[in-house]
Amino acid sequence: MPYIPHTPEDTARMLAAIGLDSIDELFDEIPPALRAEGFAGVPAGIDEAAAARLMQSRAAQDGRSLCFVGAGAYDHYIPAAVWDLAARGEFYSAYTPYQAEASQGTLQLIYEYQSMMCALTGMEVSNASLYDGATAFAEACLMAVRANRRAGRRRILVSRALSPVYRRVAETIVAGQDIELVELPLRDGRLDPDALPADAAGQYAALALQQPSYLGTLEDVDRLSDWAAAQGLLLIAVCNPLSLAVLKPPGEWGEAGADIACGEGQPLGIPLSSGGPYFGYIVSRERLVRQMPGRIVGRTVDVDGRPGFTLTLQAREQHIRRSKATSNICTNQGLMVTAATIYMSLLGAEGLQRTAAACHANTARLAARLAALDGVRIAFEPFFHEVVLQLDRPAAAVLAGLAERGIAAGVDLGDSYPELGPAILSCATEQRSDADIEVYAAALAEVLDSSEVA
Amino acid sequence: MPYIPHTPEDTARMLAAIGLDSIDELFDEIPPALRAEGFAGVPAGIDEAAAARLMQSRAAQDGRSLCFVGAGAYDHYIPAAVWDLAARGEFYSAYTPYQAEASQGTLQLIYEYQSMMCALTGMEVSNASLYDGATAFAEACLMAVRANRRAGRRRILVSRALSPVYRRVAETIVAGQDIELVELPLRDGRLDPDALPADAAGQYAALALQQPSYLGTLEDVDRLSDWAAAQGLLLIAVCNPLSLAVLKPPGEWGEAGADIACGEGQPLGIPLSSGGPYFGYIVSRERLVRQMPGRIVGRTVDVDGRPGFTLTLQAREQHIRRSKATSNICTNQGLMVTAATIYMSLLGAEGLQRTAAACHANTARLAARLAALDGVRIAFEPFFHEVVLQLDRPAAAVLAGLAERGIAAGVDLGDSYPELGPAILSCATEQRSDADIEVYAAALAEVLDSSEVA
Amino acid sequence: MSPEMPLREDLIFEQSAAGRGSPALAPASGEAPGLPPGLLRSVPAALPEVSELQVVRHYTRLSQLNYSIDTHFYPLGSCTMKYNPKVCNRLAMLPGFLGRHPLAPEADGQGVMACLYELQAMLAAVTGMQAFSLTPMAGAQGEFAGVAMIMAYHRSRGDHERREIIVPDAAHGTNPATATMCGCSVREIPTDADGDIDLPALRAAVGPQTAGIMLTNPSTLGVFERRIREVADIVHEAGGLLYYDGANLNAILGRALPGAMGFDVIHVNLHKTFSTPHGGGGPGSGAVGVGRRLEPFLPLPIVGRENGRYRWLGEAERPQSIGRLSAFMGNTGILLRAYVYMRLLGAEGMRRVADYATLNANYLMHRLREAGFRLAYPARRASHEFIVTLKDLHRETGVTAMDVAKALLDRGFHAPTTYFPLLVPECLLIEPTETESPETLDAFAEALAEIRELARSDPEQLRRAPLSTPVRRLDDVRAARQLDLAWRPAD
Amino acid sequence: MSPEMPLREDLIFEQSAAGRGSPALAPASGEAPGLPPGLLRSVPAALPEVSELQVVRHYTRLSQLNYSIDTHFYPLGSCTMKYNPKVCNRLAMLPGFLGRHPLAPEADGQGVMACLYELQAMLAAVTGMQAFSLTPMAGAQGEFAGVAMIMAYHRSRGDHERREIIVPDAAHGTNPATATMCGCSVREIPTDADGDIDLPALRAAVGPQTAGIMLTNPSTLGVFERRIREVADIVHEAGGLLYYDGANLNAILGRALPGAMGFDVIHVNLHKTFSTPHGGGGPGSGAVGVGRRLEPFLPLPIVGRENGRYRWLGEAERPQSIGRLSAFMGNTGILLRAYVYMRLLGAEGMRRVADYATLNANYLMHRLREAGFRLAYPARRASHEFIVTLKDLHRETGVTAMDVAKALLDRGFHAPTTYFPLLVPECLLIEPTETESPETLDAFAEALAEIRELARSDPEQLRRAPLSTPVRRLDDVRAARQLDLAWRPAD
Ligand SMILES: Cc1ncc(COP(=O)(O)O)c(C=O)c1O
Ligand SMILES: Cc1ncc(COP(=O)(O)O)c(C=O)c1O
Repeated sequence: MPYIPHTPEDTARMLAAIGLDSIDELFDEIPPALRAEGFAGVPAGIDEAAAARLMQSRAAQDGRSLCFVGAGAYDHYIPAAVWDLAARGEFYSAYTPYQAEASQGTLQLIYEYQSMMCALTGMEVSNASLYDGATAFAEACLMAVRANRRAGRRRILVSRALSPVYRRVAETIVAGQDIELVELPLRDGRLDPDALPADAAGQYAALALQQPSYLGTLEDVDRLSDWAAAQGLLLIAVCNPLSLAVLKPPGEWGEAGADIACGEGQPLGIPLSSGGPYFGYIVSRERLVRQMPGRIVGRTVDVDGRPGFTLTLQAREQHIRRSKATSNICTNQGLMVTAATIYMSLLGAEGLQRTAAACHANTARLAARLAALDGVRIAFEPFFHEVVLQLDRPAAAVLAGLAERGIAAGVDLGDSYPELGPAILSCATEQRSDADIEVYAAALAEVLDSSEVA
Repeated sequence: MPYIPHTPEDTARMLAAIGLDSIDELFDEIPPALRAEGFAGVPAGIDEAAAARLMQSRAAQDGRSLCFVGAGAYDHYIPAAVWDLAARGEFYSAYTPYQAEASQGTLQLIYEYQSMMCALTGMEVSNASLYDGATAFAEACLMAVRANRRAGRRRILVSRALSPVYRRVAETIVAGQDIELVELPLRDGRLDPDALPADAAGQYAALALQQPSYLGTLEDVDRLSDWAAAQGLLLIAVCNPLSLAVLKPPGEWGEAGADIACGEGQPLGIPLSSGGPYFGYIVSRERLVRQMPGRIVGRTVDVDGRPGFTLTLQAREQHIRRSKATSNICTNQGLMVTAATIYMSLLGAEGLQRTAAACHANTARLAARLAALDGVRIAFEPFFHEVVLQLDRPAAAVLAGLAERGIAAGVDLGDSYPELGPAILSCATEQRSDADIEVYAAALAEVLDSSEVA
Repeated sequence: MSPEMPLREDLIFEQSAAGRGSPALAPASGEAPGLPPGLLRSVPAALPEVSELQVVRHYTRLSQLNYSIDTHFYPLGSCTMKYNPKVCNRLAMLPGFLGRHPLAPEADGQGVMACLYELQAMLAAVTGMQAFSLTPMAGAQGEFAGVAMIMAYHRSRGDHERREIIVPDAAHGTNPATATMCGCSVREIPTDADGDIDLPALRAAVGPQTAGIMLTNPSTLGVFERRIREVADIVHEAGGLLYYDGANLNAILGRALPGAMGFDVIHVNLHKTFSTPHGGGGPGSGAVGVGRRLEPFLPLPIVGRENGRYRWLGEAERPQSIGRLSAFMGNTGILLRAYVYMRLLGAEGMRRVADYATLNANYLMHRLREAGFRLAYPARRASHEFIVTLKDLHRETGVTAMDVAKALLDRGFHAPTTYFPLLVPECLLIEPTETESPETLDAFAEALAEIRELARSDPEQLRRAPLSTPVRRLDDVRAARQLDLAWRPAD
Repeated sequence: MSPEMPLREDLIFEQSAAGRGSPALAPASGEAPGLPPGLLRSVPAALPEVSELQVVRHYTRLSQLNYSIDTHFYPLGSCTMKYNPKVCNRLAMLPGFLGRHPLAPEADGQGVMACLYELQAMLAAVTGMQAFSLTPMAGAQGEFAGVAMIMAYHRSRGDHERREIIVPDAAHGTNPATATMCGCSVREIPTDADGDIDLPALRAAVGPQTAGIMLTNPSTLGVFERRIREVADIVHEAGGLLYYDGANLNAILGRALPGAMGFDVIHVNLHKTFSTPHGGGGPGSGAVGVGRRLEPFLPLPIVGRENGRYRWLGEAERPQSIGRLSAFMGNTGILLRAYVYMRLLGAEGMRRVADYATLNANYLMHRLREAGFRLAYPARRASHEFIVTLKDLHRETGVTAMDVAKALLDRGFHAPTTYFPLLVPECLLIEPTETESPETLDAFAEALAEIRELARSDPEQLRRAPLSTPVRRLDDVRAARQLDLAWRPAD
């Protein structure tokens, strides 16, 4: 039987020991009316070779286009060692490290991860991961509101340049708790400083920014950070962790730095994988650690005085604090953190910096090359590694034309940013060669020339 | 520097410790005339991502055809667990287990491998592998001659149905030692019993047979084994180990059984991999163990009386016996043995039996389907999982036509067996579906109908 | 390893040397001209600078410090630590799936979408629900989706006063925590001596404030809630809905359908019942299924099918949805693993899961009862797990469930879940799963029996356990008081 | 692990239960009608019947009993245990390469053949030879090919009396064993006190019977043969040819070309210098290179190129070849790994290999000299390896090289090569390789220094080593006398 080791003799011996005649009797506490036998709608089992053939034929249909999409997930090269190590059975098939003595591998790794995230962001404490960047942002909002509990502030100012899908997810998650996200408008693709509410103090729990923004632009983080501090608002920074190898870390924004930073960990060695699993990171100032959601690992000593690692501050968590926990999160994205930790160890600060810089340079090259075409202009500069391209005709049709030519050219901004007119968001990571950029440009020229699009 | 951990400070510190000014000085014992600087003809290094792109583009050109080739290497399904485990760094990056206490993993695994090969072949001792099936056959010939040393017999009778390439390789290897392979002719694709020399006794060291033969046919192994025993010849059996899940093991042939069995281990979980690495197995009767080439693992006890494993009978080997060793082999095919041991554990006797039986059944279906075409006939029956198809026109042109249609249809037997006329050897493993067989049949019909081939 | 050679591994930071690193792993140039200098980082992040060999050796060694399914029996109750077939991992990581950007054109993702579409249908079939959304990324997020849907349903009917969620006292912590996250208040109800819900208490608890109830069945007490239909009737009659926490689905797969018990919404932990790996803490997947009433509220996106093509259904098609729970569509790679697992087992194989999970649990329970252990619910059948209480042993010897757990580590077994559910004192919640052989169960039972003997003869020895692990018992108090949560470079 | 829990794992056979097994892994039916009953197996082979989980757990645990590069420093002299980059493995196992049958049409293998063609050229460049054949499957088979070519060359000139191969007394065992396999007799010549070949002895040895000489340079004594050109002249003038055993190529890569030293034929251990993994004993590759004289005799097949297409060259194109050494073309997958490695390093990276392998060896030699160890060739530079002799220590304390080796295991290091080369008493042949950090070398030197102290203060303790390994010292005599080479089912 697939993955069940029992021989008929085993089964008989075990039933006899229990004193039963059949396996059916094991279920005699289920009321007869509720007993089911098998499933309609589930096919018969197949052998491993057949499953391999099936999945190979499915996978062969996917992922063939040349990728210039970013918008929160990025096509970076992942060194072979990352997943060779992360996929080792001892990491892969372990549970959450509740028994610390039997889980020092996972625990030390998480401690190293926390250390790396603190180093990258310039903050003091990190948890062991959240589900993804969007839920990390939602948790950051909840954390900010909890930190303002006594002040009773349940509204958060959010830049319109912060990922629209992050904002939507956060709204889904915080809605039940009557927390409101208040959008701040943009000018030139960045938060409009003139639109900052003069009376923010006392009204809002936090200001949330994304750097680089969803639109690839760079916010004036020092100034915005100082403004938030002056108004008594916490500052929530949403950052692509890879970009922090080049950009100023949120811990150093303005005079005081951000209070909470969070974002999507996928750029750190996680495959695109059609959307997940990725992982959310969240870091904060030490004074906020008791509001932190999720697991945290601490270093301590054992009875012999030797250093060791263990889950700590568990009184924040659902299995102890139940309805008063900082979050309901239990299972997180551990294996992804394993991969990210290995990735960061392999690349180091310099490797990350070079990767990030190459993404920036490639996107700059892409933008310049495309903007040379009639009907294409760069909307905002400077940008980090994503660029908004405004078009002189409907973006959806252009993207469709490019898709037919094997190019995943970017995201249509029409739904989220209608004010930009027809516009797409494109990205060229370090994986895109000059030849790839040329393919994109030639295809775009062809699409724009053709009668396919009005 | 790729894979070299030294920082400039490390290098300086180390040189200073040694008392040198530069790395160049480390090489001052090399006569100046011999010193070289760099290499012409070697390109500059590339980063890992570039290497991945290069190799992906190379691999994308390969292995796309539908495989009906056998002839010594077979397209079997390999369960995912096999290589997940075999590729673990602790197996993958260890050396030959000279330090037994630090290599119990590899040593116990080899002991298990030896046990499995003995079980499969019905013999008593196995070594830890040879390079491949062909060299294993060569070593078996040398072993037989050594076992006959006192009798001075240096000639071996070999069936013409034994793989032509094995015979060629063996000739290359035994040639220097003035050993001669004497070919025995065939009748109906099998060794012709009437052609067995009446005066073999005292003239030859051994008789060598392949079962199933290179041509897929089945020899009358009991009778041939008894004949060899009666003549005082050793019997060398070359067997596909997978077939032994179904066929009578060489240890049980005739009254006495074979003396040495050997062959290609690739069917036991080793990928086709464009030709290698595979591994050769060799097993024998216990009385011949001191003539066995290569490494052997034995079970013993440690100083505390606990069981443990170690390399044994090393006095046969080159590192001890030097010019008098049983073979020059040192590095063997350890990792392949690791995979094969895991493969056999996963499938068990029943899984191997079912796989072998499915190969037979598929090849029978293939043969019947193809023989229904005009101009195609099955040369010999019964066959195991390879079949000789005789054609009414040149085989090379037919194979080329099939290749153009994406089918690797088999091997042209013209060079090795001109007496068969235009003929090919085809194989359908358990991996070939009925639909695959239909594709082959339809393409063959098309090729035979077309004007491509005379 | 020997006492001189503790199985200890320096932090990767402690192995760092400035200027080391693996340049083959990144592009050659690090120029990023055109970025405003004021926005740049001034000092490189203090990440380790180590060679690839150092990285490989370090994380290989760290991995060896773990207990895991692949190395140890891991009978962690409520966690379903069964074998994760290697092939599921392999096939979910095929290049076409792995390299695809989630926002690439749909035409470029028909393969993965076909798998997800079929997975939605198979999950509906095995739970008896109407429709599924795969987007929740773990059980707790599935719970969130479920309670949010319950709330959205009441709201859609103008029923704004229903803001209370009932949970049994034995419930997993995520249940009450989830209710809070959804803005609900939580009411706990007691369990009776046999582990069933106290029906009078439930009747007393329901009312116009009742949004719903969250249950697992079998419950976290390891027993099947026999009067589940009555529970459903009481809650439904009061206007509330029933949430099924599917963490224990392994116990009844193919034997009973939550949909038939009267549940309105369910989450399924694919990382439990459908054998996707736990990864040392995740990722998982908490796919949610609903009956017809709640279907409009399912979280997005969902895979739809039209004219033989698959496509994502979003806000346009499902305007009443509670919304999105992730930036893309959840843990796709985990979903693919579960899909392969379900296809491998098929209907017949899946039915056997509950059969043998239950057989193993009842057999092990029997062995432990024979060995003198006290069961929390001795009159009941075990489901796929069961509870031993060490209350008596503790009273007699001072040995705690924690001591026993640590002593098991010394004997090559991972410990069961301890101190959960909270209402059973000194408890061990033991879940062997169907993938373990009877030999392993026997060895585990013998180890526990031996430990029990030792508790009587030499309790001090147990209090010192574990002795054979890379570290011995850790100072948790110090960990929480003298926070050391990140390595920092010495100034 | 603790004394109660020896790191011991039952044989997989001992975990077997009749009727268990992994049916998902094989086709459903086992019918093979049409095979003559008399030729069939009557009793199934006694293979283990175990579940997939049992297999995974067993071999995962077994793997953990090994020392390996990925877990330990492994300074095994003559073996070049350097880091094997993971990416080489990954890229050599791409599906197009892995799934291709070796006899599939050439059009279906242009990718792999392009790699092999370029590898032939790169190996020729780094050795200074004319042409390469990649088919030998390990160093020893490369040696066989080399000596067979030498013999074929002499034969082709009618020179049938040249049947003697000269080897230095320090030669690796494969050298004389190979000569015998090729039907040659072996003459050993001595080494002088500085580790160089005794030239007068060589002059006396050569003659009309001389087929050739087999040398490594640097030699297995860890020193560079300084008078190699004179050696070459002596042998060539006597009508013999020179064989270069490339096992030590790591020492001179980019610093000196064997071709320039006067060698006629060379084998290269790709599993040493070019970092393909050793796999617990193999597979390797012993590609052979030749000067122009021997090119016609290269073993087959070889990759050729015509009009931009690659094709196999065989007997038709190379009628004088010594023939074939494998059924197909050798260890292709290993060749691909070496190819990727060479491309990653490039000319510059490869030059650094010898630089840092040599630096590490000389640094470690220096540290050990400082710690009081006696070097076998104290007046010489180390090449990529060097020899410590414990002759004095042994005399003083009774402690042997074996004892020291085992004590190193207890300290988390694999032992160096011991008792080879045979002419240096109580020797340790130490090869750190370029991929190890100075910190590791320092730690190793300190461990050895500590062991040396212990040899004086408490030699008994060293004779008991190792203590921390899964087993302690094994009874080799019993292993050879009471042969137990295979598990057999109890009758
Ligand atoms: C009964 C029960 N409910 C819910 C959960 C939460 O699931 P997850 O950890 O996937 O969020 C768990 C997990 O341990 C559980 O056991
Ligand atoms: C000097 C020397 N020559 C030859 C060989 C043989 O190489 P292989 O083991 O690849 O056959 C070795 C291997 O250890 C060696 O060290």
